[in-house]
Amino acid sequence: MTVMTYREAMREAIREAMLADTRVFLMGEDVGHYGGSYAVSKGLLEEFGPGRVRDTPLSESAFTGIGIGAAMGGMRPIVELMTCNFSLLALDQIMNNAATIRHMSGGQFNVPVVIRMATGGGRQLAAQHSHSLEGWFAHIPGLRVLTPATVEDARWMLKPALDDPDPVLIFENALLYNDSADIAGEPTCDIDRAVVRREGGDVSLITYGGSLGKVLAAAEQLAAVSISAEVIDLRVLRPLDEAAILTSVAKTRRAVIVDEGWRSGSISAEIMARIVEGGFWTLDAPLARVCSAEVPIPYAAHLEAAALPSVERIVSAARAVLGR
Amino acid sequence: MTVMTYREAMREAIREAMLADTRVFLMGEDVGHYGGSYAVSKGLLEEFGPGRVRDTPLSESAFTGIGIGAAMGGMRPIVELMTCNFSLLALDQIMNNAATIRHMSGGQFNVPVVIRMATGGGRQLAAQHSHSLEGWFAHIPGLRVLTPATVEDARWMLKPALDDPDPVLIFENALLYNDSADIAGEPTCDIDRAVVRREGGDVSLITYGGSLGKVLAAAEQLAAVSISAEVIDLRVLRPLDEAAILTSVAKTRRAVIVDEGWRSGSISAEIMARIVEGGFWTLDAPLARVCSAEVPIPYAAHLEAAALPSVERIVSAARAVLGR
Amino acid sequence: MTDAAAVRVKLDHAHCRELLRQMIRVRRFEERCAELYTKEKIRGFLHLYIGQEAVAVGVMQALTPDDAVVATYREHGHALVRGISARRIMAEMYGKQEGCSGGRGGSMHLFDAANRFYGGNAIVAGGMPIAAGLALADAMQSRAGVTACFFGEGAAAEGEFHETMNLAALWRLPVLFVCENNLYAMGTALTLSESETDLRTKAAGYRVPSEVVDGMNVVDVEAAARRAVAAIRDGKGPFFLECRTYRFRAHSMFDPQLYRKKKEIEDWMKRDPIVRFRDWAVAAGELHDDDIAKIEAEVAAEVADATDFAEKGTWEPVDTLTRHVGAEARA
Amino acid sequence: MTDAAAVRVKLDHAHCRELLRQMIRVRRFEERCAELYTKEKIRGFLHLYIGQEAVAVGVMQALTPDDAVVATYREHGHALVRGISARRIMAEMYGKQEGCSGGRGGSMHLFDAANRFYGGNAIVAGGMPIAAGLALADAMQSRAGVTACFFGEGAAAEGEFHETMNLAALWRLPVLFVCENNLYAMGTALTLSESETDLRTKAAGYRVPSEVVDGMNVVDVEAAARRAVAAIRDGKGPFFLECRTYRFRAHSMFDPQLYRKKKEIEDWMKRDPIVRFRDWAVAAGELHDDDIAKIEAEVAAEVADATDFAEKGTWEPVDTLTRHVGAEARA
Ligand SMILES: Cc1ncc(C[n+]2csc(CCOP(=O)(O)OP(=O)(O)O)c2C)c(N)n1
Ligand SMILES: Cc1ncc(C[n+]2csc(CCOP(=O)(O)OP(=O)(O)O)c2C)c(N)n1
Ligand SMILES: [Mg+2]
Ligand SMILES: [Mg+2]
Repeated sequence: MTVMTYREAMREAIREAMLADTRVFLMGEDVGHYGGSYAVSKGLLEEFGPGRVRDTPLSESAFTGIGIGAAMGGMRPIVELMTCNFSLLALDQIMNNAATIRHMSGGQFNVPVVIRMATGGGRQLAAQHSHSLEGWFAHIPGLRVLTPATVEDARWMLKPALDDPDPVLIFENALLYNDSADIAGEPTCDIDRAVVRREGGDVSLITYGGSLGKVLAAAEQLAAVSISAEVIDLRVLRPLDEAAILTSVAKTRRAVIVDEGWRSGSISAEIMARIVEGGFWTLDAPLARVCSAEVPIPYAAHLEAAALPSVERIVSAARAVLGR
Repeated sequence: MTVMTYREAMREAIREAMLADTRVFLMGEDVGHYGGSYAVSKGLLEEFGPGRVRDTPLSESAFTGIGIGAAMGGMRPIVELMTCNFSLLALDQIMNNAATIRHMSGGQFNVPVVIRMATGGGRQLAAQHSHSLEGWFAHIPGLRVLTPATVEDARWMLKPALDDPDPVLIFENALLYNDSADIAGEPTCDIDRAVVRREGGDVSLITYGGSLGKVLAAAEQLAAVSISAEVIDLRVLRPLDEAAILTSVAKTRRAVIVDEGWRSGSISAEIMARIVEGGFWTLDAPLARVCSAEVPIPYAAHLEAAALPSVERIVSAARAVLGR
Repeated sequence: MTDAAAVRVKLDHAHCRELLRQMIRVRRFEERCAELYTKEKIRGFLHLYIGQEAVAVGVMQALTPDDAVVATYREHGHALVRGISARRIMAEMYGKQEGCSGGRGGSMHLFDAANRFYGGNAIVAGGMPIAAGLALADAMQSRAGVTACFFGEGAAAEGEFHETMNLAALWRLPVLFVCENNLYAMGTALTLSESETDLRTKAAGYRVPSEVVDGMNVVDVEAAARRAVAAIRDGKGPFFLECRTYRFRAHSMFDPQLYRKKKEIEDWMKRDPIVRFRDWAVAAGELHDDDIAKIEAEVAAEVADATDFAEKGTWEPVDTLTRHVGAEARA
Repeated sequence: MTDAAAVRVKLDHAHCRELLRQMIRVRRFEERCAELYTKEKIRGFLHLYIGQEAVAVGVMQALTPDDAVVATYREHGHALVRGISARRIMAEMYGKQEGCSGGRGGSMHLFDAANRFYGGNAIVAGGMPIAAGLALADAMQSRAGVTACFFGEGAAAEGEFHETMNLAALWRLPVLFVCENNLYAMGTALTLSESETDLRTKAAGYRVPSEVVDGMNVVDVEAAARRAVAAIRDGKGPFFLECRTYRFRAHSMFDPQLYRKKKEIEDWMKRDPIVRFRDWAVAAGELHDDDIAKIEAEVAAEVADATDFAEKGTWEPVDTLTRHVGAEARA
């Protein structure tokens, strides 16, 4: 049995990668002396030294671009953007360079960079510090977007991400860092595939990342009223595992999609679109989604809670879809 | 009869606003001495002087933020971001300030700024200069997103945008600037509503901006094979005019959505989601969409053409939806 | 308190009392905030200003009500001294409707239209262009205002800092850039974030005049701010004022402070701006022990009242969630 | 050609011939590009380098094949001189498969792995962090390379310029920052975009050593670049080289040039780097008229051959559209 927290799992994954491959290094604001703003990298500076655990100035665009350049130069950088709220400052580098260079160069150069960042709301950090942008980033061709929702995925997702010859973004929901679990399972993670976290026959609940826990709790409550929900954890928001989605919906004929992004233009919309395109005739009811309300996330606890997806809203959306 | 180009229509709209209200000013890269990178602002520096037509350094984040601050300070700035490709550098200001300040301040401050930018591909400008990000920006609560598709809208949309007490983004598809038309109609434009550009009963073709012309051409071809297509020009991508969409689909029972954004996470996905949520039972067939291929836009003419929506692809999507 | 320019600061009894009172207000208010945080009355991020009070208090002396202020997430001090009541600030941190941002902003987003206090910005350097924009609006509307923009030395590494300095200088905007150099950006020491740690060199790269001042000395700060604001009002364009200071507490409530030595903190605490100024004023005969006791009592009452006010405040009904996203009704 | 440091540039016949030949290659190649643009063989944006040839030619002399180059959308000259064949560049502008970016990049995105030519970046200042990253990769892998990063003076206003300069200096990265100051960013004169037009002051703000050189004088540029690269190879960290130059043509093919006077252009054309160097070399006896005729003939043949090659190139099949978005098969 190997019990660890999500935070420790990420740390172990980074350590392991750095021990295995001298091309891997970590770079970002406060990853070193501070110990990581979420304490993920605590101890790594001491273990690997300042050459491989690099504290950066507050310069999101430049250090993300330096990660891209270093990747082109043969390194395997892990860039930590602290939170997705600050990733906006690095978007030009991510969209115009990381995502395009392979194509623009006719396949001559690739950008094997991994960019990690915390995401999500729920901690009363208000409008500038509560974004959930993973679904939004998934719009960009040339990127892979990962959302580890479990301690196991936190532990095993980094290696295949670093092995990917193309840029990979990893969004870690900050509320998960204290989760702990036994990660004694397979030491691998398929970063092409979604995974069924709970089997069921009446409705597919499709989600990822920080919402998985809420969805599993909702599935439990639904079971209490004899509704058998299947829970799909997408794990990869780009490229979407459409086959897994359609397979589940073909079975349950109904789906609710749950994500913490703002509703309009959410990844939930994209999943609905895929289901309509590929599984329309298998549907017995309209699809539904539970997303964040279309507001900048407010500070006050009760307002914030009302803005974010909740177990209650998921349960009632599922019941509405089933008409019971 | 008043015939003018889309470019002239935008220029006239800016002139009119500056003449009517001394709080209005124009600011951006090359809006002054160069005459505007698309010649929209040609002559305005001479007419209004450098105090009100401000050439900025290459500093997208700062001058966008200055526009936001100036708006909070009582001005009515028109910020020109040249093209949406460079707007990524200003995204922090747009999402974290323009879109949130009213909310974060509990309604005390508002940000009446208008941010204009060119958008779209089709001119062989390759991967860093061909983005279509209007649908992507429409994800952000607190913003209004406009996409004038006709010369008339180019002429009349700016005034209500400037009257809006909240931030408005205007995306001008660069291929439209040379279009010309008689704008003798009503000198008003409703920036809450979509508009039916062609009535029809068999299928709704829903689009906006640079794709409208292609969709109208497709509707013409469809008419030739006795398919009556209704063409909806969304005009406003945020907030979406859901009622107009659902009304049309309720009538035609079929829809194809066309937009130039990359398919995954496109505004087309959102429109599909809205139709599924609000009009599922009215549908006789799966919805379809025609978007850009999921590639950084390539330079070579034939590859670029293959990447973007085309009349041909729209026609065949519509025919597929109708099964004929 | 020997700065030659201090002649322009009238250090009479009333003014000394006011400077000390304001610094003590900020200190005691924040000490209460820290307590309330551990009691979970205040949540989210809480960044204490303790140790840096002389900066906000000194600079605000140079401003008039027509001026504007932009600050960061570490802005309780600026908000209090600028004139937002302790009640409304405390209620904001509770997330109550009576808060200065209606409970939507919290500690990092204090706003107040009446005081021209434009936030509370939690993106490092994100408020700087806004400050320049406010200054531009003042200038274009021929208003005399100066916009004071507070930020930490960490912001100097951000591109936005440079873009804004350049534009403000180019357009001669009336902005007072106040850099509170407390030597750390979270856990990153200035030496790890700037290849040139003399920040005035950056101002020089834009022809922005600058001055460095002891940020632990409220009188020096006031004097420097008055000089700077006078130059700005004279039409000389923006000014860069670097205040050398130190935060006595952790970066936020989550920071184990692995990155700095206890000794360093202790050494800086010996320069506590409140203690220093109090002792000086007492020695100079401008203040007496009972003045100080009275200030402490007044402030204690104010903080208690603010806490009480916040406790009794109302929660906004949940059905107002989507208010203040856009205008209620468009013109 | 009197720069004292020019002693380090061996101005023998062979070298003079090479400098002149390279400048003429760039000039004639681009003149053909302009023609082909009007014939619609080349599309998209086309930014000519004509007038600035001495910069690319001078700087490249200081680089070895192990070094790396990052440039902007105005990079035909850099690509040619660095060693990408005229054939592959021309084919790229035609959008053909044989192009150095397979026809996907076009004029603004020339790339070549063999020559460590990392583009062709069309976002102003967007290539700067990439250059620093390449330099970091070299440093971390104990490779001796220097990365030369070319950009226009307009980039100096972008935040990324500053963030990158600071990081490169902080980490002592082997980057040669080559600022091609041609006085205009599109139609915006330097005086309208920088409050301090002496760009070295910005480098000073990061302790980056710098030098200004006459960018119309290929020998001066070469000498300065050699000094700078030597310092960088010595482990002294990045260097900022400002080359004062001028573009003789419009910004791109769409620019009516309303923003500058004919007279100004004419004055600068009197300093044409090719004419000046040619005349000097002839006067100095290093080159003879027939050398020049021979160079012109060689270059004309090369350009004709490149055009022919591009004309005969293949269009990539449309069904390969989605190639090169991600790796064909992941490891
Ligand atoms: C753009 C951005 N990046 C990162 C952060 C996270 N963060 C918050 S405060 C801070 C340190 C800022 O230091 P400084 O500017 O010196 O101000 P101080 O906290 O010392 O007052 C960091 C890194 C942020 N808020 N914004
Ligand atoms: C971030 C960004 N903003 C705007 C543009 C549009 N643009 C292309 S080139 C240019 C001028 C750049 O001037 P400079 O850096 O001096 O280079 P030069 O063209 O003179 O070689 C501008 C504004 C761009 N490509 N990227
Ligand atoms: Mg600091
Ligand atoms: Mg230039």
